[in-house]
Amino acid sequence: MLRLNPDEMAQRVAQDIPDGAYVNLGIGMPTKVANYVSADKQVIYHSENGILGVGPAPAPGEENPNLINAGKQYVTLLPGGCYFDNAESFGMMRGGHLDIAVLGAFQVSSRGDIANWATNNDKFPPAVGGAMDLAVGARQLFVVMRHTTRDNEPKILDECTYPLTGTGVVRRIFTDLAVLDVTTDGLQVVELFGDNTFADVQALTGTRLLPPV
Amino acid sequence: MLRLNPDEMAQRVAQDIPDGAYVNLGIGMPTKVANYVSADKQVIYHSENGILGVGPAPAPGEENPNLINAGKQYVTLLPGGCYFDNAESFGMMRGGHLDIAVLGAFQVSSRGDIANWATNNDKFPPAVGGAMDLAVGARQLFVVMRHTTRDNEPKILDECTYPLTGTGVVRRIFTDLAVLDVTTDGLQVVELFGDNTFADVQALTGTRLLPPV
Amino acid sequence: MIDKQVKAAEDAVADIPDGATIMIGGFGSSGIPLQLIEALRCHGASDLTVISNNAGVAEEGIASLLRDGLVKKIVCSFPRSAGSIWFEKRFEEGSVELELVPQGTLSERIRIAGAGIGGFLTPTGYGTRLAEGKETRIIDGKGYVLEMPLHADFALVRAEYADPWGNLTYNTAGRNFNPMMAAAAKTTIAEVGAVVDIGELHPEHVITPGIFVDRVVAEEKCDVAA
Amino acid sequence: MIDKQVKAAEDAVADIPDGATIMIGGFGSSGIPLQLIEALRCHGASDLTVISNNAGVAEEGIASLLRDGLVKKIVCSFPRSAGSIWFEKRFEEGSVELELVPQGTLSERIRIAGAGIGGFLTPTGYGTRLAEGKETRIIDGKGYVLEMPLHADFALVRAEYADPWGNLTYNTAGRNFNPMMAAAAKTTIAEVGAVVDIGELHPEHVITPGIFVDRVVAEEKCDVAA
Repeated sequence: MLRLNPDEMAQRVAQDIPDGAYVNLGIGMPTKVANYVSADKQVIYHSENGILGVGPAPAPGEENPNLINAGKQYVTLLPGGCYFDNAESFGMMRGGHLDIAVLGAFQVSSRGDIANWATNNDKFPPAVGGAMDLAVGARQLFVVMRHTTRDNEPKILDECTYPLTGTGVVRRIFTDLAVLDVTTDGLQVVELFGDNTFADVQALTGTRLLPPV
Repeated sequence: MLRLNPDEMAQRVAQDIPDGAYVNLGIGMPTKVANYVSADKQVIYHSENGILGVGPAPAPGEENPNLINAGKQYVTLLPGGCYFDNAESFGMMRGGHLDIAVLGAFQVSSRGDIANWATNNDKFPPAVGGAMDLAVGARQLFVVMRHTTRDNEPKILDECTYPLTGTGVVRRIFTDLAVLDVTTDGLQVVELFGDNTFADVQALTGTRLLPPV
Repeated sequence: MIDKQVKAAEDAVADIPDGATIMIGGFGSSGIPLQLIEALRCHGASDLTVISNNAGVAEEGIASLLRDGLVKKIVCSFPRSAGSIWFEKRFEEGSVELELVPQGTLSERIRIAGAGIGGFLTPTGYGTRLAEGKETRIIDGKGYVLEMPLHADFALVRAEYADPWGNLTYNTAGRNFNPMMAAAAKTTIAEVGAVVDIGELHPEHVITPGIFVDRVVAEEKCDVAA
Repeated sequence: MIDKQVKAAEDAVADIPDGATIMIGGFGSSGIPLQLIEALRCHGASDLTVISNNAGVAEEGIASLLRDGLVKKIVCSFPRSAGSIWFEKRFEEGSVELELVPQGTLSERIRIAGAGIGGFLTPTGYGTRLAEGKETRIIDGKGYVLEMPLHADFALVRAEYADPWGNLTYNTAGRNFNPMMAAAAKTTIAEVGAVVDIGELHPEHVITPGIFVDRVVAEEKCDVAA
């Protein structure tokens, strides 16, 4: 089976980011997506702490400790970008002004529920950040994650077993095996990577999938 | 009886504006108060449309049609003043950040209800503006108005007969006859102008007053 | 490249249909998109619901829409000013419906629409006629009224400067309702004094981020014969 | 003349009592009033409730308050970051209570406290564990959670420039929670890079109007031996 590596997954997500889109990239693998959006597209990146028009990392020595992204990495601002407070930043999300948010996830359900902020391990102190606001707010929510856990347990399930981040919000799932859309009929496979077969992918999934049309 | 004229009433209100206060002056007679605040006090005036630090009228020919106060008069901005949007302006009011608001009124009740936005004449189209927000928001609400109508009907009553602007919000009433405080025991006369007697003022009032202590 | 500029006001408003709900920025004479309103009037969309702080005076702005019979309903805090003759006439004859909203409730209802909030509790208006029929509750002894968001199909706003991404700055108190309205409408059209190049607006000084703005029209500096 | 400047951070925080609720601005390393926090730590007020987006990392900022055992409860969206050792230790041993709030709900709860709003309906968190025990309702088929204001006794904020009236501007993304917190506390103390004369901040560029700020402390530019 072909399993994309994280960079290849980010590259696949980047294909679905349209020119002119306002996009929020979650912490971790989603942040890599920006590296693969083709140069002929102009995409405006939002950072939840209060930035539109996030640019690349600064040159060494040029860092401003105030100018960081949601993942606490130093960033720059593109010409045309601007700053605002956190309440306005989350108003942008909740108000449906972002075209796309890309999040990682522990689990996604067949109805588009997402679990990405807590496991069932209560010893680990919880943290939620902006995940729940992004989940409900963006016009389209993309999830990018491995299709299974490292132990090959499915992460795409009838019902999430981890605490939910949002219910019925995921639009498209990009895994290392395939691309799936959440539809009213269920999870629709829209693309299989390499020679991966529908049966291969179904076998690693915890809910019934609809084959590519 | 001594009846103050509107400028004298404004002058009396101005005595009760402390140094350093943030103050909103309503449209009409309250606006005159600024003319009588003594020059040794620094008072910061708020205008509901989105100004802090309202200054005097501009010199002829210097008017900016965008720079107006709530009464739609041309104004200027003092050094140290700033602009903000209407939602933030009303957040300042409702959030209790203004020390004093001064409003005119048709009627005030013994419990501090105020009626100043509509009469019972339904043919006259209504308008409310910021009156209700100012009524609930300022830390202290001062009312400045004639003690009676032009027909000598009382405007200070057991209950307002006109539609209410806010309930239990007035702190002090400045009329052309006297100054009255709203207390939990009722309306307390705190000052009688000139030779006006308590009996004179009580006779022109539609609710029982408490005599000066 | 992202460029939200539209050459003519008439093109910017051409897709506004009959029956649309339209927010119009401004307070008194300040911060009103007069050229967009005039283009809308010429375009002739009717049965409009207009959300604005005032209802226009003399023959200008919203007053001209009322005069031409294009307005079905107005949501407003202060419709009656010296010279608001067309509002008064249409109101008296019963041809325009009025929803009167306290000013701070109006701006916050618009703000929450843009921010994806489903309602808010305000002390303003509690115990008054303007709270009649609305849900209320007492919290810590203080009365509150539940107020709901005001959304719109289009917002017509007025700003001082824009860049091609639609970032906006304002002129003094001309800011008023414009930033909230820009965020609360499906399509926001900004009339501006001038358009500057990308990067010319300082990122700390932008008041309305371009994400809220769909079309930018530079003001016509001189009168053009119709 | 109105002049809100206080010379030393230690004087600015001297009246913060045990048991106070304190908002502290900042996001990650950005826009944190580090010198005010250090003054608060030395002042030694305990049993504090801290409202902040993060819980500090290493030995700095809020982490130092947690280390010294001054914090009873923290209201926070993202307490756990790389290096948040003191939060993790105090949480595991059960000596600090955590109220976890989604970030946008946190900033809006702070905002409405400053704006005199009694509550708001947000779709964020609906159907999740963080809405358990909260009032919910469905509007037009969408679920909402009723969230209440977060007030504070004191706010410690960080800005770039102030004038003597307390008007503030910020440095890039250092703005974050600071403007909402400035408005939501009974007493707001601003640590700033520098204080400029009245009139030097452009009135269109002021982000936090001085009405929200009670005390201004200019940053100590060089380290002073204790």
